Amino acid sequence: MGSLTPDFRFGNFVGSIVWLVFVILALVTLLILPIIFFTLFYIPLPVVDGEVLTPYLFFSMMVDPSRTLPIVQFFIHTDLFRAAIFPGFGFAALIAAATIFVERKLLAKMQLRVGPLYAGKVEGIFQLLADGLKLLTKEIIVPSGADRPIFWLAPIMYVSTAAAVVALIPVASGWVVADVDVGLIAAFAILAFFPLIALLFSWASNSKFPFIGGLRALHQMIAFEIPFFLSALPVVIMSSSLNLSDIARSQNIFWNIFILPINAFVFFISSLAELERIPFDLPEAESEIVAGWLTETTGMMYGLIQLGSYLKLYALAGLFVVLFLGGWSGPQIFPPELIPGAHDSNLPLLQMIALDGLYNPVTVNGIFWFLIKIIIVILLMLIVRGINPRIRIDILLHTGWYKLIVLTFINLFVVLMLIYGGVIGPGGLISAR
Amino acid sequence: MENKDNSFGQLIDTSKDLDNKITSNIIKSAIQNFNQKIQLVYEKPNRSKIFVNNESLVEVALFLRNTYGLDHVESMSGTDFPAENEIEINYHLGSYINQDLHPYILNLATRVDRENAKSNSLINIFPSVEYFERETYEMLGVYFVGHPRNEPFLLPEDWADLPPLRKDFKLKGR
Amino acid sequence: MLKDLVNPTNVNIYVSKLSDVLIKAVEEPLGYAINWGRIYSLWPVHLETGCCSVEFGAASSPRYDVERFGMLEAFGSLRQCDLIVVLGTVTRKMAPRLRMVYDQMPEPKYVIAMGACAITGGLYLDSYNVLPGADSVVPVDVYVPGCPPRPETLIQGCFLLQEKIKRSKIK
Amino acid sequence: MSTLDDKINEINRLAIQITKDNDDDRLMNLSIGPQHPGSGHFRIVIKVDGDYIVYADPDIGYVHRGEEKMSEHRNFIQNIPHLERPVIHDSTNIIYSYSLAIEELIGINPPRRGQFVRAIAAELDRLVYTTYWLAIYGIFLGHSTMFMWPTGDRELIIDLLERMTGHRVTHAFSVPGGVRNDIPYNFKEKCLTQINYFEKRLKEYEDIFYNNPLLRQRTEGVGIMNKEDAIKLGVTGSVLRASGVPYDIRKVEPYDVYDEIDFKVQYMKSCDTFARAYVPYLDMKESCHIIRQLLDKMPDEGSVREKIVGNVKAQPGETYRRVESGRGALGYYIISDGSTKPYRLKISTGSFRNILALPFLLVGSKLGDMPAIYWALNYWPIEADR
Repeated sequence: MGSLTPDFRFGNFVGSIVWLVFVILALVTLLILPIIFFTLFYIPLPVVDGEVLTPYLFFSMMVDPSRTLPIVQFFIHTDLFRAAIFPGFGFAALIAAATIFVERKLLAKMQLRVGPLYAGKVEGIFQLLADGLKLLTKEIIVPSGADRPIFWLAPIMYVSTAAAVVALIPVASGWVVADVDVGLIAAFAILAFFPLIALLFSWASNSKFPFIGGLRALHQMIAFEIPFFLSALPVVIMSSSLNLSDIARSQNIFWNIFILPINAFVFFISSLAELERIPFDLPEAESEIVAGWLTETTGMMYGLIQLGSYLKLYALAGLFVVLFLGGWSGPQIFPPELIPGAHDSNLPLLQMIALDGLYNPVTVNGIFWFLIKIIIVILLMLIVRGINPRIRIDILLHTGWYKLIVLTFINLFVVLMLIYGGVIGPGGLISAR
Repeated sequence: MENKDNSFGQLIDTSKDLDNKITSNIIKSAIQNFNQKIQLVYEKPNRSKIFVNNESLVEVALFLRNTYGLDHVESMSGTDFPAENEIEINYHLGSYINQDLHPYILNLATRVDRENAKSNSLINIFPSVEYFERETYEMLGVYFVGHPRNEPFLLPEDWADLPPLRKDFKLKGR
Repeated sequence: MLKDLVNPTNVNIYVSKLSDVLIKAVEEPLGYAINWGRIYSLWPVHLETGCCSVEFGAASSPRYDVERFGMLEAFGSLRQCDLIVVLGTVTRKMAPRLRMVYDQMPEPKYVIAMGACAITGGLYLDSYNVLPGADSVVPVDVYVPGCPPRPETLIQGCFLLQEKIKRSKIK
Repeated sequence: MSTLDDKINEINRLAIQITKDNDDDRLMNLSIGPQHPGSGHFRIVIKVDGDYIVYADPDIGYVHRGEEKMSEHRNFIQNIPHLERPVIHDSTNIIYSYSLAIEELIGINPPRRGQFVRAIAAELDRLVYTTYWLAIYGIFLGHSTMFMWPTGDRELIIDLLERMTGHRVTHAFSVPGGVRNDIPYNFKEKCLTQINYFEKRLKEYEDIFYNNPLLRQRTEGVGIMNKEDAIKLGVTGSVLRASGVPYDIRKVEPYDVYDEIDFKVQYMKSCDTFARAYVPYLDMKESCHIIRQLLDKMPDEGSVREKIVGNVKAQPGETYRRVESGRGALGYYIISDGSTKPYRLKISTGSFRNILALPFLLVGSKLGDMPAIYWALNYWPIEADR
């Protein structure tokens, strides 16, 4: 256990932080600043707008809104920002973290409990942070006989694959990391990687229960991938595009769920199966095969895989919204300007507060409606966990192969009839284009 | 063996009449069928105990099952009697098939030698006796001939002491 | 003068002093933060050794709800757990398994001995198959007395363990 | 579907083969337990061929504490606390049959009011046990809400018992000669309120759990043990009644005041896992009904205990008494040599008899059915190990 410190107080914690800040300040003033200034003597400074960019000028530029807002605007339109922060990884990870917390709280409320309460003063909102900190510092055990490279790589692969799916989801018009023309196919193709990673990891960990879990994941994938594709097929026929942004745009008159309710249901069920959530969490079925393919994961490996699976949850919910709930479409409720008249005024501070030039009402509106819809879909996915038991593998396969595929075909034929009848589709009576 | 005076088999409640005639019929017919081999020890309402020679244990059990439908074993235990150098084995037989015998339990007792404890297994007659016999094997060291698995069950796999329910196995501090 | 100060030995000393200062500066806040994370995230192993498991189950029932403190009930694999609650009697058949489970868990790991049987053997002091306490098999951090302990007592034991983790240094 | 005898032979053949280390490479050996979320305090060694279980062998004894040997060294009253430990959440019932046996050996009869109080405590304990069982069944099938709801409602009944006896679970309430103390003031009204509330909740359990189509799919037609097999294997309690044998010791051999109570023996004829999971639920309903009658018919005053001296001597002889516990018949076979301690005490528990059915049900079923079949056997490992 190590030696005991005399006492633990919050004051000590603050004191240690103050000490850290003091050390950093001392280092900066004594070492880093002199080094910077010595180097500045010898390096020629760049010229911006006819002036030499001295450190002083740099800082003065940072507080001038007419200069900073374009920089920010330029920055948020870079690919790096999109991939790392807003419609990409950071945003999705934030939603994933919120989902984990909401799931625990929601389940607790359904079960007449309170759920996490004491980590973080308000309703345990820092529970996830506590779990993360603990998992970061846990020992990582590699089983003997494990295939080490794959064993170490698989969690990282899992997260990055999940992030790749996230990159395809358009959040608002033009706000998507990768706006590819075959977005739907790409999403399905990348989603099919997850069971393979599960199987690889379970094979690499050289243990029996993970192996059974990995095989189950593969079975589940094969049974549910086909209804998954087929349920999205009528959507493609109706919008005559595979681009996810185009699919979302084509629904501005009516949402696809009104014409394809059965397919939406099948898609929902299949995405639950893809996500390995109750009632389809067979690869991780605790009472049967310990923790399934996660049995040998330790510490942050487990944390990464959990993060990846919740990223996947966000991505599939986003796919559902884009395919069936009209993406970001919704009534315009945001005003044209945050503060009316800010654009024409000469006050830089007012422009700064009103985010002039940065604020786009259509985009913000789209993001708002997208978020509302995705939260509803995620909550639906969470509630299923509270009221259902786990099902058995053969029932699951039977459901996938026999029932869901047939259901998708029913709705497909309805859509084809409507299209040949000239009711919907390109050039139909009610059509987006 | 069967002529021995059994001090533990006295009648406790002799005043009551037997409310169920079938039970006394069982005893009577069993004794008629296997004269000299079966000995009635006591007969109480809904309970009775018969003592059987170890050699004829299997045929008596078979007779009881086939004739009266005593089809399962409620309990089975062994008792160590170091003074008489014998181990008594009791099968408590009950019936699910025969409605009239539902409350009735027949204690089928037999005795084996303590040094060379070996008895015939009843597993082919009552499959429900399997775990009870395994338990008796390790707890009292009675080997059951015909039982497929005479091996440790409740005790640790590396148990190397005396069987614990024998009277000469002493607990610490007792 | 300068040459005396700047020789390889002295530079080594300066660098190590500097790193000491840095480590001291970083270690404490990080240590507090990690300890805080550990005390609110104790996941117990599903290993039932005796009859106190009933009260352990009751401790995660809606009335007591140990998830308030970040403890998860019925967790899957022992590889992700930090806590063994020895739920009662440790028999001679269970003792090697208990040790095996303890050895397989990743560091840091803690042990709570719950119930009189896990502390001293309890009622089964003279039994031939019961060990006199779990501490002969695994190192125990907190003892929770009672036969069986009420769920409140178990929660208090968890508080004691949290107190102990708070005061321990990060390796 | 092979017959039971074939199965027995097959399992025994495989058992011998496995002990000889004649392993088949096609099969995978799995050890479920003792550290496994789907096992309690015991281990099942299973062999799977793909998803099908071809061999199962329960390995029990992880909580074997030698109660039978220990009780030979304690007198009849001292034996009560440690004999109730095997099933601490059904502790009145396991002491009930011990009390009956000792009463027969000593030759006393508890007063009438004491018999009623004892029966009330036993029925409340049956509710406590069965709700816990149901909770674990929920978590075994991945239904976490079904774990939380029964454990939450269980606390209310535990509150009643705590008011009555003084401890949450290990009451040591029933003693030879009656019960330890009288019921507290205003107990009757409280109990009736609680039972009324509990019956409402039972309806909700049925809605969320038993009527769930996924649960029906998982349990119906799984692990079929027909009437003949059940009788042959000598199972007891809810497992037997789910196979269509209406055998309840409270009915067939009424002890204390159960012959004055009007109740039905709950049984089902579908013989599958769903029936085994549903019969304890029906039992809970029936128990509520019984408690109402017991409260109604209980004499208002009178003593509850016939006092016996602490070191009472029994008459030499032997007895076998049994009661219907939450898991089935629970019998005590006690031999007394006339001293103050039992010469030999044997506990025949329902769990020990029901676990025999586990290999026969598991062999041929799927790995995913393992938790459903296992816990529907109404098995409590500590009671089997003693």
